[in-house]
Amino acid sequence: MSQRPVLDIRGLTLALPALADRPYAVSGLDLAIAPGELLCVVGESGSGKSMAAHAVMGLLPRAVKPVAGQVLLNGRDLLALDDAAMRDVRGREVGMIFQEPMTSLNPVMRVGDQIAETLEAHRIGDGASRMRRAVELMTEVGLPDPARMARAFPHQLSGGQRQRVMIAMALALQPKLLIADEPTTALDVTTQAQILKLVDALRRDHGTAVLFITHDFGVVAEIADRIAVLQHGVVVEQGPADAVLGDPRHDYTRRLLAAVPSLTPPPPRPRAEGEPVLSVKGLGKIYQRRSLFGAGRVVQAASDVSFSIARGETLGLVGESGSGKSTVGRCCLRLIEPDAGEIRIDELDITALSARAFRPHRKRIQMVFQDPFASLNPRRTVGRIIAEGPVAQGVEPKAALERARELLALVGLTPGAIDRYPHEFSGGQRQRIGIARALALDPEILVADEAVSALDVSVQAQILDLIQDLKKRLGLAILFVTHDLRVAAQICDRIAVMQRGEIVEMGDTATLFAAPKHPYTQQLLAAVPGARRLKAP
Amino acid sequence: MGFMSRFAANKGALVGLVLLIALLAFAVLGPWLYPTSPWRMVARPFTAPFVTDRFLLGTDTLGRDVAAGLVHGTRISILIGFVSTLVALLIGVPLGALAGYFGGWIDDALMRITEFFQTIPSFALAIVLVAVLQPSIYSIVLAIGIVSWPPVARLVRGEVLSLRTREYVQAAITVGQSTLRIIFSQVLPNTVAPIIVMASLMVASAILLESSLSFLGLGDPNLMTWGYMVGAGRTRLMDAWWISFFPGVAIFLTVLALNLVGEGLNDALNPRLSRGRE
Amino acid sequence: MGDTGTFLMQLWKKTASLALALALLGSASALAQTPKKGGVAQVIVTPEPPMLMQGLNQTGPTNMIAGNIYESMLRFDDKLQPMPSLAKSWKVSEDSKVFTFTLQDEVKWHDGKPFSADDVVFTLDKFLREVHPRWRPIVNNQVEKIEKTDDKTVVITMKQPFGPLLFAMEVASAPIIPKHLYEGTDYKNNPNNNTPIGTGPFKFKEWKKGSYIQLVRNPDYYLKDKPALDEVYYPFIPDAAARAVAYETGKVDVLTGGAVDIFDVPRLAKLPNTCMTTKGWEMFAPHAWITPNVRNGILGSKEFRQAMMYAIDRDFGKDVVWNGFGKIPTGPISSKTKFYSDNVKKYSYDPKKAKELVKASGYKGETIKFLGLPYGETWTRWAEAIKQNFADVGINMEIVTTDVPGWVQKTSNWDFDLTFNFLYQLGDPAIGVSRSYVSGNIAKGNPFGNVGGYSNPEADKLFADAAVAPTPEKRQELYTKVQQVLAEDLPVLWLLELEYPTIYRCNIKNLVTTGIGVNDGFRDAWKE
Amino acid sequence: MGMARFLASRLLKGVVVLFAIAVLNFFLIRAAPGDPAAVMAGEAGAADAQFLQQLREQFGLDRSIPYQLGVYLKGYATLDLGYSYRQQRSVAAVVGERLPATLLLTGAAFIISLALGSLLGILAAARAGRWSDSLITTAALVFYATPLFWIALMSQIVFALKLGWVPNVGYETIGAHYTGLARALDIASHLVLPALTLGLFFTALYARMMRASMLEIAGADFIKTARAKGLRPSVITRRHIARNAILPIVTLAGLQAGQLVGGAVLTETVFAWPGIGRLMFEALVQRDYAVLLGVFFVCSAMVVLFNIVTDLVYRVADPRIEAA
Repeated sequence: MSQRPVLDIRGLTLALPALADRPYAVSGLDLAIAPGELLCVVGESGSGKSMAAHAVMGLLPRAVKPVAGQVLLNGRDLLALDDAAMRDVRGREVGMIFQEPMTSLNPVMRVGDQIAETLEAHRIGDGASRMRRAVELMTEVGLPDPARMARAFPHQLSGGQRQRVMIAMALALQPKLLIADEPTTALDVTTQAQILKLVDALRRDHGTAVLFITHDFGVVAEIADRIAVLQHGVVVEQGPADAVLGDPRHDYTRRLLAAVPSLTPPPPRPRAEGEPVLSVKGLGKIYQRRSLFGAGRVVQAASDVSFSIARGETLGLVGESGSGKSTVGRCCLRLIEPDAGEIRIDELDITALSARAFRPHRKRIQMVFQDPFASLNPRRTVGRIIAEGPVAQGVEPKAALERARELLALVGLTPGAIDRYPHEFSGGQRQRIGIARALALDPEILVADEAVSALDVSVQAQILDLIQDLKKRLGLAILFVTHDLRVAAQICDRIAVMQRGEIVEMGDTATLFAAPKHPYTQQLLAAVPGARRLKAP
Repeated sequence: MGFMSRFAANKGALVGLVLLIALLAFAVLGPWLYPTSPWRMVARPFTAPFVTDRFLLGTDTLGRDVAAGLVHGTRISILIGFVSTLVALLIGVPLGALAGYFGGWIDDALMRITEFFQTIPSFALAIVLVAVLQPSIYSIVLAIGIVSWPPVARLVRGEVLSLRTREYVQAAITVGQSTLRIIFSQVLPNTVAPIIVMASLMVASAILLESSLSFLGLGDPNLMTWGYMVGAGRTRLMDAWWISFFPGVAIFLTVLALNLVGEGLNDALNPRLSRGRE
Repeated sequence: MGDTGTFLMQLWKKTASLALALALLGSASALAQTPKKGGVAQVIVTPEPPMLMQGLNQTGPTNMIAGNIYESMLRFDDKLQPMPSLAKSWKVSEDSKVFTFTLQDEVKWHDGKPFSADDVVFTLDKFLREVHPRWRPIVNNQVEKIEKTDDKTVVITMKQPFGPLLFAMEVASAPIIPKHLYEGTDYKNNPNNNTPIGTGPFKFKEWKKGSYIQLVRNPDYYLKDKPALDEVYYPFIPDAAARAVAYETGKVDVLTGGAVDIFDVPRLAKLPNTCMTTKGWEMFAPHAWITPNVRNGILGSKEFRQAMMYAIDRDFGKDVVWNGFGKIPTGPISSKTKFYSDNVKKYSYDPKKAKELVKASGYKGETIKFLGLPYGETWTRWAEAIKQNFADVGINMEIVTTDVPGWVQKTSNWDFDLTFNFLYQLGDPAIGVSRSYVSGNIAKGNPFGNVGGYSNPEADKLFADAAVAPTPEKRQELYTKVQQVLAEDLPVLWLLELEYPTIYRCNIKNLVTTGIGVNDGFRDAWKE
Repeated sequence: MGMARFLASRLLKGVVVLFAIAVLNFFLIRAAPGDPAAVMAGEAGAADAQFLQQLREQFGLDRSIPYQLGVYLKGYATLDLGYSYRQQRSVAAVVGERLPATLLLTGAAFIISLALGSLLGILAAARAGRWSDSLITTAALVFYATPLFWIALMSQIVFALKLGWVPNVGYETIGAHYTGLARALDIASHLVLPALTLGLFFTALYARMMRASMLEIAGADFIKTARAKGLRPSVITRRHIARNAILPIVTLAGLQAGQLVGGAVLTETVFAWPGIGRLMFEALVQRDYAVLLGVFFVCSAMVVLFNIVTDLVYRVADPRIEAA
């Protein structure tokens, strides 16, 4: 390290409250960041990476206490500062941006005022000059029409714009250190690319040191100068980005890297060109806000969407948030009633059936949901959750429970899990339960709606393997809805790209990735982080 | 942390629970402690409290034992509190669940009705209902139930509205469960926690409401309730304070206990506070 | 806490009794003084009256206030002897058939118009005949004609001897109203009803609904030195406890009968400069009883009614529930009313005898519903006490409560088993007593008729004869007989001759001087 | 939705609700036993069939129920609240005379409770876990749990009788005939006890809610943002936490402000306050249908009105509403 580090964390140990699952959030943490350097702290959920960042800022939850070590900012130990001195450090010497741009801004305060507030907190300038500075900052972070936008409230901004506001706020006093805690996780891939670019540019322009917390190796590969890999509160590997990515030393790092899906699709698998089992024709869905007087706002969530899937085939439906991909997925199960078009399972037009008449046919098409926490009823045992479907379709409860045992084994869980409640399982295990539930009805079609998006990368890889395996064994047709192009590349046979309710491009995965035709597809692919440095495993 | 330990971590809630258990004990053991009717005129009127052992809390205007009235009143007040809350729940929960689950015009219609009942000043409505139906324990319970269900309906509707979009409810739809079954097995069980919290506070308000009605002379004339005792003794506050003081304290303690327990339940059951985030 | 409380209370009692002694000293020396002009009185009347037009409304509160605005032919002293009012003098013919009233000179209505015999004839013959439920039966059944012989003389001729007529000349029964404002109008919707115009010592000034009524001195009153007070205010305070506090804080000067809880009276009476009297109710002599609905099963049994009478501890009712006020009655006629006799069957508290009679009556334990009287806490307490009395002898009674309209509805439609009632005697049994017992008065719609349904031809005849008997001796004989019959039969269970204490500041003099007390008391009252 | 359109839609809804309430009230009140004629007869201490018949004719009670309902609704459609035969005045006059007192009482109670309640809630939340928090929360709980009429009686005895600080009952000093400032002060002194009594419960309620709301908002992400800026805790509490925490209180307070008008029955009775709560109770006991219906209508109209005002305030206070 050539220069004296801006931030130098030495032997930091954070104690967790007595009832937590481990004694320390982080222990013996050593990190250092030089001016203008970007250090990525990467780890899976629960690794303690966020706690470390909060400790620097002095924003630890009350229950978490630093018990050993130092946090030296330009040589001064922040842990030794009193409240007032620490307050002065915040905003002035260290800026911070958070994961959720939706909730990280005060909803009832104009964004200009919120930026100016950083200046006010450190008694810089007067009202007018602060406002001028806020507008300047907004210009600098690339917000359009900053003078007008300064008067806007957070809800009037898009997610990316809000994150830019957060950055403007954090950089208002040109702090020497910027802490970014998963700043792009909640953003779409194209927006993420822009924000990453912005962070990169700013630290180059101002020589700001950046502590960047993330779980996403794509992002790491895109932006990091150096990398620290955190596992269970301990740094297992630390070094220059190229070294860690190219030649991981620690087993855990290797495993993590191996789990990151490659953007290069595997060679096309041979598959039977059978009759399509699910065919969608001219599907349309319009969301309209009802109001007493006249029409409200209209959102075209799906417009003239057509595709079909054959047995044993996986069709990926990719797009950014609001593209309508989830709407289309849910329309196929009539969780959302489409306004136009038809959906056929084999020859059966399910849109023509009444809700009651469709019920017996529901077993043919099943769904795996995104959120492993929200998709299982917390008040029912795993066995009942899985058996519910067969019971509803007329199977004897006893037989259904027996079958549930087999299914649990099929998805890689012990049959003993049957009497336990969902909260006793980890996220990955829950997703397996969710899959078991979907399979309980022996469906022909599976709709997977962002089925692996909420999972840590290593778990994600396992679930993807499971889905692949099941597809092969059971000959399922899968509609795989995802925003993650890496995942799509690995699992889908064909891919349909959606934008603003329409399919803009559809084709074989390999072809589409190799030679995207539509500009939007090109834009999406270009925005995937880490393409440069992350090689196929 | 489990439910019990979270509840126990709240000192106020524990105090409330102890109080409540004591009250319930009084309610259960009442007839054993004071086997004769609390309406019996057993001693000289206006016997001061803490003077004789037999009438620890003194006697009232007619020479009735205040302590006996208090103990028997516990049963009635608690009974009225719980039953009228039950009535409110029986009206409010199904309405709220239907409105929240089905949405659309059903929601609109049911919410208009709820709004309608919220627009009539509730205490005034309770008074009129009791006057119309003539004061009796049934009319009082019904009146309290009728004026207190709208918040229940709103709460349940809100909960159901958010639960309806939960993925496990969607999952239940996709496996073909019937709507009624989904409401009863997937949705309602998950609204139990906030309903319990609200109900505990409603029992408290019902007891207060009953005492206010009794105070206005709209109580059941054959039942010894705390509100009746306060109302009957209020003109003698100056020289026979104990007649209405003790029942007043009883109301206060009960309402306090229920509120403390309600808060404790809220803390212990509220998933927002207990679900940790990284 | 108990100790401190007791100590404070003792201290309080001592102070109060000392003050009372001082007050008594002061009032003794005041007797000889002459009335002093000026001053304001604040008088609690409860509840707020519906209106002040006394010809159209005779509720208690209306009478208490409007009796100082309107006047009638006669006033009555506390022995119920007639005194001049608008009639300067009067003459009753030997056979009690012709009544001649000579009017006061120089009486003016509050609007300045002169008062004359025309007003009296209009009021008695036209106005009250149409609207007054008590005057109507008298004028329709007994009166032959009402005529003016000159501007200052009115003659009423009866169809048969009817001595009680004089008692009907009391202000609530026959207030004289101005002909020039009411003749030819729709009486009940006459706009003047809201701004009453009378001849009385006080004029109506203002009525802030929900707050107070203000009366001011009538400067043109025909008695030149009266009234003494400048203003009388009637503040309305709906809560009994708050009324007591208002008196204690000195906000008000007079608590009329029923204004405070009867339990609170002794304490208030002990306050400094406070006087208390139970006089001023002689004309009304309110008589309280339980009406059994004799149509309903066991209640038709005389034994059972007697059993109830023995079971009720009436002394407890008087001494505890009514705090010692009142007198235990022996029969239908109050001891304060003419033609009272105590030579009747007596009932003392005797649970043993009651139990025997209950058994003898064939009572099977059926629940008897007692319709409470919605006129305040005391009645509720009384019902509770009686319920216990009944429980002691094995009678199951359940209390049913309702509000005033509910009570009137149920009572007048005979929808009850037992209910309280109390009626004014109005000076003469022919006016105020017989109405509750004669079978001719069994008709739905009237809560003050014979609602229990008691029917005895012997009693009917005795009441009818007694009303028109030519001499007082003859009347007494007949009334004694009917009291004996009723005391045996118990058509109702007489509980108490009610007494309503009036509490007032001792420096208000001459407040209660007549048989209707504060109702017309401010003509003569003055403030020291 | 634009403001004007929003208002129009809310007013229309309000009118529909009021109309429905008017019909319900009509039948509810008719279901009560007895009628105004019976009351008058009962009060007069004498009655006969002719007397009752006269009264019923006078009150229009001899007409058929549908006819009476028609007359009533027709009147309401033209904002004519009818005529009280008992009081011999129009209902509008009867209610209008009482309304100012109630608005004064409830307005004062409302302002006291909202201001004091939120303030105490903020204080308690800012000092969460410390003794001042315990003191405030305990006091709030005590007042929340104590029956209102009990406080009313006690306050009369303590502050009016024993200490003699303020008058115990009434709206003004009767017979004093003050004018101008003296009258205002006189009314204010009479207002103290009832307004505090009525306000105390709501103060407690708002304090509790405000505290809870504050603590919830304190856990929001944007509070972390504010802390990361280096803002002082007091500024964070005031500008970020309290500003957001007050929003649910505003909604609730608005809902209750309307209810207060009709809910002051007890307070008005115990303090002899000449408002419409008491008028309602009296009219009920007298079966003065027209007045009772009028009071109910006015109270419901108040609720509707306050709800609209609340929504308007909310739209101003919370910029998110416009978009949602």
